[in-house]
Amino acid sequence: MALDKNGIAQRIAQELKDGYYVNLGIGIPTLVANYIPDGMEVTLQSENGLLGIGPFPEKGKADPDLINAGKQTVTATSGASFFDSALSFAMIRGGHIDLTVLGAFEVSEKGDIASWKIPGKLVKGMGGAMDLVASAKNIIVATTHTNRKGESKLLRKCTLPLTGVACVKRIVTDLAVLDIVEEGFKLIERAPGVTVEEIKNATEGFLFIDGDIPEMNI
Amino acid sequence: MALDKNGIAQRIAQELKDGYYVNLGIGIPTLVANYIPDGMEVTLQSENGLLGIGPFPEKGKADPDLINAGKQTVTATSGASFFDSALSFAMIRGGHIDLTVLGAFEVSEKGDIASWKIPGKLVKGMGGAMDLVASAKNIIVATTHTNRKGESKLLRKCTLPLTGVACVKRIVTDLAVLDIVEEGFKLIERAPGVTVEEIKNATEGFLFIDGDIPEMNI
Amino acid sequence: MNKIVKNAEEAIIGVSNGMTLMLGGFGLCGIPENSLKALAESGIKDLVCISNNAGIDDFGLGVLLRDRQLKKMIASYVGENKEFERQFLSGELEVELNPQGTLAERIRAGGAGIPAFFVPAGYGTEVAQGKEVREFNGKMHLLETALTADFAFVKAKYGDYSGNLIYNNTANNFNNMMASAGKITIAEVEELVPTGELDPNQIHTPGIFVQRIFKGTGYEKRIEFETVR
Amino acid sequence: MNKIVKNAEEAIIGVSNGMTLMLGGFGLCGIPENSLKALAESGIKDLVCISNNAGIDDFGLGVLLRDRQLKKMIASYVGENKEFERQFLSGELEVELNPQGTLAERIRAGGAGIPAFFVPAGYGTEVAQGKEVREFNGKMHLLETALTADFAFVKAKYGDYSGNLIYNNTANNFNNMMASAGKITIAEVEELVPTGELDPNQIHTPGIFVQRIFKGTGYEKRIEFETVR
Repeated sequence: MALDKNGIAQRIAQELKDGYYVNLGIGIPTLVANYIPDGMEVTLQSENGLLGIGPFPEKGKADPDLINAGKQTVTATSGASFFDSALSFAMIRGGHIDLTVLGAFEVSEKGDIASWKIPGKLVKGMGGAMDLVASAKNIIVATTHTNRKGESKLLRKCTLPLTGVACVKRIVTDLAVLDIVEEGFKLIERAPGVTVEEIKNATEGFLFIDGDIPEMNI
Repeated sequence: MALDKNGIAQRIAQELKDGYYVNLGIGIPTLVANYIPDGMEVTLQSENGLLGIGPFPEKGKADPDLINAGKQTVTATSGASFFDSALSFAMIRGGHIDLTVLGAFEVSEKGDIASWKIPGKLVKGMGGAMDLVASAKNIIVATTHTNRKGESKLLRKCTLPLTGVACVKRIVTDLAVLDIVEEGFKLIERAPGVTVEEIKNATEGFLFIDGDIPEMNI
Repeated sequence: MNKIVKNAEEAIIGVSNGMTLMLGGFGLCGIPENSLKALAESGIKDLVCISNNAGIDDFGLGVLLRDRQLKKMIASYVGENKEFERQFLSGELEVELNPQGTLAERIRAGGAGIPAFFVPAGYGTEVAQGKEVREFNGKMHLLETALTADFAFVKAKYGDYSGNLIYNNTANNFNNMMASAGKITIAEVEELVPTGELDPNQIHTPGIFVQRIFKGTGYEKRIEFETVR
Repeated sequence: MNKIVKNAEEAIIGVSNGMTLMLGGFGLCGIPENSLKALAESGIKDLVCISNNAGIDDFGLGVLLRDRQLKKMIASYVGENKEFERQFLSGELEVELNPQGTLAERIRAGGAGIPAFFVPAGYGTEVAQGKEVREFNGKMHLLETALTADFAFVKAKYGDYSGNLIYNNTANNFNNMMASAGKITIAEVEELVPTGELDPNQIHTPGIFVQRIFKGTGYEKRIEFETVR
């Protein structure tokens, strides 16, 4: 069965390692924070100037001077630090973030990503997404495999304006885990109960299948 | 009579204005701090990361973590701030320093300055001098008019390796105050008792004399 | 040398039609509320505003937008604002979108006297249009240029009479760099203390960058998305 | 994730012949004394050292110099050191002199992922040799490139278990940028406190930049020119 948003987040959390500094985008990526294994030290960076995002505040305790990049009120962990946007993006651009997780409208088999603009619709701006995808050491896209119309989001070529080129390393969808390799989308894992055939049908780009594909362990 | 070092510093202090941020080089320029008029607020910047240099410490109170760019122990004024070298040179390069005073081996009539290297002698390095002369809004050179051999330091062209080109605005020597103008060294003031003829003889570059030249008021 | 002005009305003296302004803040966090209000009341128009965001419809930069005081916005994210959308789509408002880190760095560069620098962000996207591309270490980069402003407006938690500033939590964001990039920088602070009361090791923005300072009043500090446990 | 190491000997594990190191400090102010001593005792050689200065004959970087551990120095001012002079003049030591602000910015750029940038310093001088020149705003500029290091050694007053650092007075200088530009950054601190004890608004170097940290011992903090009233 296809995963829900939380399932995708849960699977992505398996990519975390002790000591990682991680930037989580808005939407599904934010949910990854809920699945950090106990005892593992993962520090979350917020590009508006916070290293060490804590849980949302208790009711009545929201601090207007303490928000995340999605403009939600948050708290800071013990050991957090605050800084200006130039230093925040120095961390990002300088490759100091171990893992970036973000959403996407489309991903191409070359690892291109489109995530910020749909022609004809309102342009909101790219925010920090272009900086993140251009510089992160490891980029995982968290997305549904198809859009609301049932069309694949994993394409031969992106049709929408790009956020970055040849940058995505891994994609975790409701149906599968896939890596970008020379051949295209390499199928790594299937969601529990989802068949390779179903994944093939939902993938417009070239799906590279090498041997038996295990089910996700979630 | 030719001015001594303190006289040069005293004359340069007349260039200060209330609210100025000033960087003073090593040697004669450092002495300018002793002649800041009472009641005038002048903030001294030290390129190793201090805005607000105070007096030298009292005996026994020197702090090894508090030095100026000449590596001398200093104090910090009330209202001082400490920062890293990148921000310090952001202040300098960004044109936030109102006045830079530094010494020189040679100055040319085009405003070029040589101050850091004498071929055949030990190379110590340029430190912050090249950054300062390339970016300061207003640069005054404090120097003796001639070197120990009696040769002019105000030349048609510099003979030593340059620190910067076309950057010096004004020169205060033991004999005169001169501005760099299109024609060359424009004589602005004479040291008390020094004649135009004496200044002419001590200046190898083109000396531009326009009307009567007043004596310095010191 | 007195940097203290009485209030925002006095602080904005000299701002005139067609000028380029920088405005600190991320979303509504750390915005110079008092200065924004004074600018809105001033009626000054044809402004070019450099700000990461554009406020919301009835608060922050959104008010200047509503009253058609802006000619152009340089920003990275402008959602959350319907009037912005309308003016943008109708062509009344010129908009230049920058990757957020590039925007931050362009402002820092403006303050630091660095006219241009290379970054990887935006390569291969529409942001790259018209920009010089160069490869470094096997990776493509774009040449980006510095930004400065006639006036920069920033907001800090603490300030002293010499213009030294300390920000609070994530309300620092774009304020620190913008303070360095304004020909005239105006700081409004929640607490204005005599020179000497702030620890020199804790200053975020040294006073050299600040030309005018005042104690702001009536801070609303609106929250865009109050999220609780 | 434990970043704490016992001492300088443990901290320098992995440093090997021929590597590029950054060493914080200005003169003898804020230098990583413990790490420098361990490097001197290690006998590791052919090092490329990026440091504003070169220490004095019997202290700081001067000791590594004396023992011929350095192949190349990238610095801005190297006076105060007779052995440096000898090795430089004899050609044993390669030296690249940079304007101090350019050196600081190249290191910051290394940490911030900016491969190259333009500055006015050095135009028309021998520093400009071989560098691209370009005019911006009527002024000539040089293209300068980023610096990074295999290991960066920095010294702070306070540090916590997460690697957050706070410097003291002018002992910050090159340390803050260098912390960001090392593939592995080693911080030695005078006081090492549990995570959570430092104010998050006062951190100079966020822990993300620091891979190893230890409490240094026996700080001499020599003064080069003790000057009193």
